[in-house]
Amino acid sequence: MSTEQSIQTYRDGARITDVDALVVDGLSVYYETEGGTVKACDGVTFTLKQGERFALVGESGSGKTTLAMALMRLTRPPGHIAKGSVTLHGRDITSLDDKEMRQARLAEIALVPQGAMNSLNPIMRIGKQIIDGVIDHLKDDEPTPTKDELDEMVHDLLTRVGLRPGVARLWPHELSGGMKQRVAMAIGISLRPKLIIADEPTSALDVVVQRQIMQTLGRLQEGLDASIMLVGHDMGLVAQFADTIGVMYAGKLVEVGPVEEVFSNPKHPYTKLLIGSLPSLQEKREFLGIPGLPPLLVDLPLGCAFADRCPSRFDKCETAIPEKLNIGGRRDVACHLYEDEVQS
Amino acid sequence: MTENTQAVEKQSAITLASIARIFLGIFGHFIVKRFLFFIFVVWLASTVIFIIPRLSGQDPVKEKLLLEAQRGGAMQTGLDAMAKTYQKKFGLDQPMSTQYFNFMKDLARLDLGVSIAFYPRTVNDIVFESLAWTLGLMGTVTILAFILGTLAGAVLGWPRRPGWVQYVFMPLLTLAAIPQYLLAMILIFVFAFQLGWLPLFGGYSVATVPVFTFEFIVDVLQHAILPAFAILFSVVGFWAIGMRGMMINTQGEDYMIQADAKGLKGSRIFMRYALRNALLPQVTGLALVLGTIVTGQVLVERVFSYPGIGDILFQAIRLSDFFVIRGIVIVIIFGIAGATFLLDILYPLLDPRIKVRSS
Amino acid sequence: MAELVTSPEPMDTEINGGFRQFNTERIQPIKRYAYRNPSLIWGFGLMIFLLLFVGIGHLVWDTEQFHPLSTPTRLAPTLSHDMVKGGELTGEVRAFPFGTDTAGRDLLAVAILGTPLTLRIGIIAGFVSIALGTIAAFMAAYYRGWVDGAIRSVVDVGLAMPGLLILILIRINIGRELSTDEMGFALGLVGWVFPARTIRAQVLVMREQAYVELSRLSGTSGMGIIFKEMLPNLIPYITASLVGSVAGAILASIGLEAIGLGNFSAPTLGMTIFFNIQFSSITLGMWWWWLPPLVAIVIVFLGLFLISSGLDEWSNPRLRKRV
Amino acid sequence: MSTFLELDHVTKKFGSEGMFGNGMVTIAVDDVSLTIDEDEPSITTVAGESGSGKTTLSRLLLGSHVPTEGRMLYRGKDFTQLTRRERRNFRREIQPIFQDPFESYNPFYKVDHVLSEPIKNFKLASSGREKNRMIEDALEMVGLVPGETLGRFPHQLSGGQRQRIMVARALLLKPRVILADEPVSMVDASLRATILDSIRRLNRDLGISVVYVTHDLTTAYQISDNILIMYRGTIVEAGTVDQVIPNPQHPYTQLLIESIPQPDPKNRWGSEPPQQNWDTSDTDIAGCRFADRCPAVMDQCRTSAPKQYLINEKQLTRCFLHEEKGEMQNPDITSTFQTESETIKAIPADMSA
Repeated sequence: MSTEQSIQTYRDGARITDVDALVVDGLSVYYETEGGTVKACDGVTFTLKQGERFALVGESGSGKTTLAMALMRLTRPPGHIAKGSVTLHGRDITSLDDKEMRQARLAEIALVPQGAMNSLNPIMRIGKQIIDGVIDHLKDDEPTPTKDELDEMVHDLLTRVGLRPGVARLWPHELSGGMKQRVAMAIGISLRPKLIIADEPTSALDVVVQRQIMQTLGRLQEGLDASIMLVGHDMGLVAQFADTIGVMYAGKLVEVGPVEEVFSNPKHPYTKLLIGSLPSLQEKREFLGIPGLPPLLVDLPLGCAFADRCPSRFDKCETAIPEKLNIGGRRDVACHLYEDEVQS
Repeated sequence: MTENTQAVEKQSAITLASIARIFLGIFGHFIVKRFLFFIFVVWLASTVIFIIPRLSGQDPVKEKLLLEAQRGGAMQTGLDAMAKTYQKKFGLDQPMSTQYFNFMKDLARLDLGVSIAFYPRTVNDIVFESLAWTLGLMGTVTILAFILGTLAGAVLGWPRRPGWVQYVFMPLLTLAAIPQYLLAMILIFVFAFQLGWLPLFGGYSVATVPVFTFEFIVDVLQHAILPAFAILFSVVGFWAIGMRGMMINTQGEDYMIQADAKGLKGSRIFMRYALRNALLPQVTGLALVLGTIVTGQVLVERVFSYPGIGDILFQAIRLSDFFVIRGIVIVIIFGIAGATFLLDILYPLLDPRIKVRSS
Repeated sequence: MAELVTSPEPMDTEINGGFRQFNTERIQPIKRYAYRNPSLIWGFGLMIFLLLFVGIGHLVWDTEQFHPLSTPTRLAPTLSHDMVKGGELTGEVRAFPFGTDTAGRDLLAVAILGTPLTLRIGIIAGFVSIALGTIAAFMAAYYRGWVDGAIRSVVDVGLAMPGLLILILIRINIGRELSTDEMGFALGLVGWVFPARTIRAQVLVMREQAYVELSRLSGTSGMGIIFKEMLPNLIPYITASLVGSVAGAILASIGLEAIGLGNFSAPTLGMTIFFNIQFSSITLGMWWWWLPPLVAIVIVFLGLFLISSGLDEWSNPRLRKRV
Repeated sequence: MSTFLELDHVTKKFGSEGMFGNGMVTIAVDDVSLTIDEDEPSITTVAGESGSGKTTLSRLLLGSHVPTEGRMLYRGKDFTQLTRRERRNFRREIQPIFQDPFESYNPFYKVDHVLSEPIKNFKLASSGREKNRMIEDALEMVGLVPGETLGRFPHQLSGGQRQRIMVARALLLKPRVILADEPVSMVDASLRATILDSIRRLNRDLGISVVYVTHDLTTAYQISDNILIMYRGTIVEAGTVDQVIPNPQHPYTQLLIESIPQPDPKNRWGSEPPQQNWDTSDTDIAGCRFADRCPAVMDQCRTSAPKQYLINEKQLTRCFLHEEKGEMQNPDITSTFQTESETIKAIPADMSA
C-alpha cells in the first residue's frame, strides 16, 4: 500500500500506519430488562489504526466487555446493538448477514477470550480445537487440507505461541492457566486476522506469566501486522502494552489518547483519579481511592455520569451530557471542563 | 496445582513406555477399583437378602411346604424330596454362619436354588428363560428411549431450533409424568381392544409354536410393539427433559461463547460443543435411575402378561414361591450393578477429565 | 444491574456458585411470579382440583359403598338404577355416576376414598425418605471421613437394589398385608438413598463456600453451621426433592399393589388398578372401571411433576441434574 | 516479648507416593519457621505466585490445616495439646478476611448476620444494646455508616462496602492477628485504597498484627512493614519491605519485581522471561526449586538445596549467590523483621466512600 504513512510512536519497532483498521461510530448496546433499558454501552466512537495497540480500560460494569462482544456481533439477548456502526477495513459489519459475519469471525476479527480457563471445550483435544475453526472457514471451492497439512499447521501455531507441539494431543484440563491462554492465542491467530480483540487475557494469571503472555501476544501481533484491542482494568498492563488508551466509564468512552500522553497528562477527572489511585513501587505515599460508586446503568443521571464523584464538577455537569471533544492530535475527552478550551 | 503437575507429567515424555504406565497406573487402577466396588455391591445386597427372612422370625418356605403338604395331591411325591433338600441346605438347626456360607457358595456358583411351586425346576431355568424376553424387549427399548430422548432434549434446548419444534415436542414430554404401566393400559385399550390392530397380551400367540420361523418372529414383534411404546413414550420424555435442562445450562459456558467467536458452523457447535458436553450428566443419570427403570418395566410386563421377569415375579408372588422371588431379586441386582459398572468404566471415554479425578 | 452488563447470563444464576438467592426480598408478588413460573401454578392448580373433588365427594356421597357387594355388579355409569333385593324390586332408585365393578363396589366411592389414601402413602413415604436422606446427606458431607465413606457405600448399594424389590421380599417374609400407613413408612425406609445422594452433592458444594468457613472461624458449632448456615439455603432444593420423593413413592406403592402385595381392604388407586388387571377389565369392555383411577393418577403425577419442575427452577436452575 | 504463634520447622505436603498415590507429591510449605509476636504488631506480607504455598501457609496459621511435619505453638503451647478452651481462644484471636467479599456472606441473611453471629458465639456482649453498639462502633471504625449498611442484603452493597464489613467483623472479635488473604484482588482499583487503609488502621490504632497474603507486591510495598517471598513451598527471601523491594537479592524476587506491570509507559518490561517448568515432582528436585528458570544458575543449584543466608540484619535469602554470608543460625525468618515501626504510615485522608 503506497498510501501508508508511519505514525510516530515511542514503541520500538511499531509499524502503525495511517490506514483505519476499525472505525466504531456511535455504537450503543442496550439491554432490555424488567427494570428498564440498561445502556451498557452508549454512543462509543473511536478509530483504531492498522498495526496499533489500543487498550480499552474501565472498572467492572463500565461496559468494556459489552463493547468487545458487540464488535464481533456476539451480543446475546436481551442485549442488542441499538445504534451505530462498526467498520472493519471499510466493511460495515453491522450490515453483514449471519453467514458473512460467521466467516468474518476468526478470519478477520478474532477473540482471545477472558479467562481462558473455561473457554476451551473440556472434552476436545487441543489440536482439534485449533483446527476446527480453520476447517469451518474453508471456501466452498477450497479442498479440505490433508491430515498432515493440518498437523503441520497445529505444530506451527503451537510453536509460535511458545508451546511444545505435543500439547496438541492433550486435553484442556491437563494445561496450566498460562498454557491455556497460549492455546487461546494460537486459535486466535490461526487465520491471520487483521484485528485481535483480547478481553482481559491475563486476568487470572500470576505476574510473571502475565508478562510472558502479554509479550507473546505483542510479538504475534507484530508478526501478523495486525491491530489489537486490549480490554482490561489493569492500568499497569495498559501502560506496559498499549499505544493508545480509551477509558470507559458507565457505558461511555470518556477519554482517548496516546498512552504516554494520557498517563503523563490525563484530562478527564476520572482518568486523573484513576491514575492517581495506582500504587507505585518507586515511592511510598498515601494512595487514594475514588470516593463514591459508579451509577447504576439502568438509572443514569441526567448529566455527566461521573458528576457526583467528580471533584471539578460545576452546574452544567448535572444537566448536560458532555460530548466528545478533540483537544488536539489524537486526544479526545468527554468533559465539560474543556469546552471553552476547544472553542477558543 | 496438582492437576497441572499431573498433566505436564504426562506431556513430558510421550513414549510407549509412559503410555503403558499411564494406562496401567491410572486407567487400569480405575477399572480395578470399579470392579471391586461392583463385587462389594453384589455382596452387600446379597447379604441383605440373606438377612431379611431371618429378621421376620417367620419362615415362608416352611409355611409354604406345610400348606402344600396339608393339601396333599399331585405334588406330594416331589414334596418329600424337596423338604429333604430344603432341610439339608437351609436347615435352621445349622448355625447361622454355616447357612450364610452355604448361601454365598451357591451364589458364587450362580445356583439360585429350586422352585417350590414347580419343583424340580430350578430357579435358574425359570429366571433365565424369562430374562431373554425381558432383555430382548426392555433392553432395546431402554437404550432406544435414551437415544431418542437425549436427541429430542438436545434439539429442544438449542436456541437456534425451528420454532415449531417446541409445539410438537413439549406436549410429548408431559407423558413422562405418567407411569409406564398406566400408559400401557391406555395403549391396550385403544390399539388392542378398541381398534384390534395388535394383540392384547403375551409375548407370542398361544397358537404358534415357539421356534425360529419367519411367522414366529413377526408374531413376537407384533406382541412387542405395545409394551415397547408404553415404555418408550414415558422414558423418552424423562430423558428429553433432563437433556433440555443441560443444554440450556451449557449455553452459558465460556467455551460456547468462544465457539461462536471462532466462527464455527452451527452444526459443529451443536454436535461437538453443546450436545457432547450436555450428554455427560445424562449418562451419569442413566446409571442412577437404572433401578427405577427396571422395576417400572417389570410392571409393564405384568400389565401385558409379557413372559418376562415381571410376569414370572407376579406368578411367584401369587404362589409364594420364595426361591424364585429371591432369585429374581438377585438377578436384577446383578444386572443393575453390572450395568452401572459398565457405565462407570465407559464414562472416561466420554469425559477425559474423569481419569484425573479418580486418581 | 451492573453485573448484567458484563455477563450475558441473568445475574442471579451466576453469583455465589449457582446458589440462587433465597430471601424474603426475592420472593416477588405472586402474580408476576406466576407469569414467570407457570409450571408451579398449573401444578398447584391440578392438586387443588383433585382435593376439591375428594373434599366435596366426602360431603355429598355415601362413601361406605366402597365395600364389595354393597352395590349391583358391572353397572355402567348411570344416574338412576332400580335396586333389587331377593329378586324383587325394592322401589329404591340409586345413582352410580362412575358405575360399579365386578365385585359390587361403587366406583365413585372408591375414587373419593382411594385418591387421598394413595396421596397419604406418598406423603408419609416422601417425608420419611427426605428426612432420612437429609440427615444422611448432612452427616456424610459435613463430617466426611469414614462417616461419608460408610453412607456413600450404603447409598450406592441402595441405588443398585431397587426399593420395590426389597419391599417385595420384606412383604413376602412378613406374610401379612401391610396397612397403607405401614406401606408408606416402608417405602420411605427404602426410598431415602436417592435424595441422600443428591442432597449430599449440594451440601458438598455449599461446604466449600467461604461463608461456611468464615462461620466456623466465627465460633459457630458444627450443628450451628448445618442448621443456621446451610439448611436455609437448601430449603428450596429439599422441597423440590420432597415433591419428587412423594411422586416416586406413589409410583412404587401403585406398583406394589398392582403386583398383588397391597392391602385388599384399602380401596387405594393402586388396588383398583390391581383388580382391573386381575379381572381383565379392558377385555370385558368395562372402561369405567379403569378410567377414573387412571385419570386420578395422571392428575396426581402431572401435578407433582409440574410442581417439582417449578420448584426446581425456583431453587436452582444451574445445578439442575448435576448430581 | 511474648510470642502469639510460632511455626517451628513446619512442612505441609499434599498427595501421596506409592502404589495408590499417583507419585506426585506437592510440598506446599517446606520447612518454615516463623513467629508472630503480640507486642510488636506489624503488617507482614506473604507474597508469591499461585502454587507458591502462600495460601497453604495462611491456612496453617488459621488452624485449618495440620502440619505434616514440625510443630505449631500457640502462646508457647504445642497446637496438638491445646485444651478446648485454648483452641476456642485461638480461634477468636486470629481472624481471616477472604478474597471474595461476596462469597463470605450467606445469601440467606442480611449483612447483620455476619456481624452478630461472632458476638453471640463468643458471648462478647451482655445485652442486645451492647451488641448493637459494638457493631456500630466496628462499622464506623472502618469508615462505614451503620444506617446505610445494616439491614441490607450483601448483593445490595458494593464490593468495597462488603469487604469493609468483613474488616469490621474481624475487628469485633478483638483478635490479635488478622489474616487477610488477597483482600483486594477482586475489588476495583478505585475501591482498593479504602480497604487497605482500614486494614492499616487496625494495625496502627488497635495494635493488631496483620498477615497480608497477596501476589501484588505494589500494595504490599505500600502497606506492609515486612515481607516474605515464597516459591514452590520455600521461602526464598524475607526481610523488611524497605530492604527487600528496592534491593531484591534472590533471582526469583528480582524476576517477580521486574514483571510487575508498572503504570508508567516510559518504564516497560525487558525481554520475555523463560516459562515455568512443572514437569518434576517437588520431591524429585534435589537442588534449588528455581534452578530451571534461574538466569544465574550454577552447578551446585541443581544438586543441593540452598540454605537461608543473611544478607544483613533486615534481609535473608535462600540462594547460593549469597552463600559466603553463611547459613543463618536462627531458622526463624522473622528474626530479620523490624522490631519497631520505622516506616512512616500515612494517615488515611479518605475514609468516606
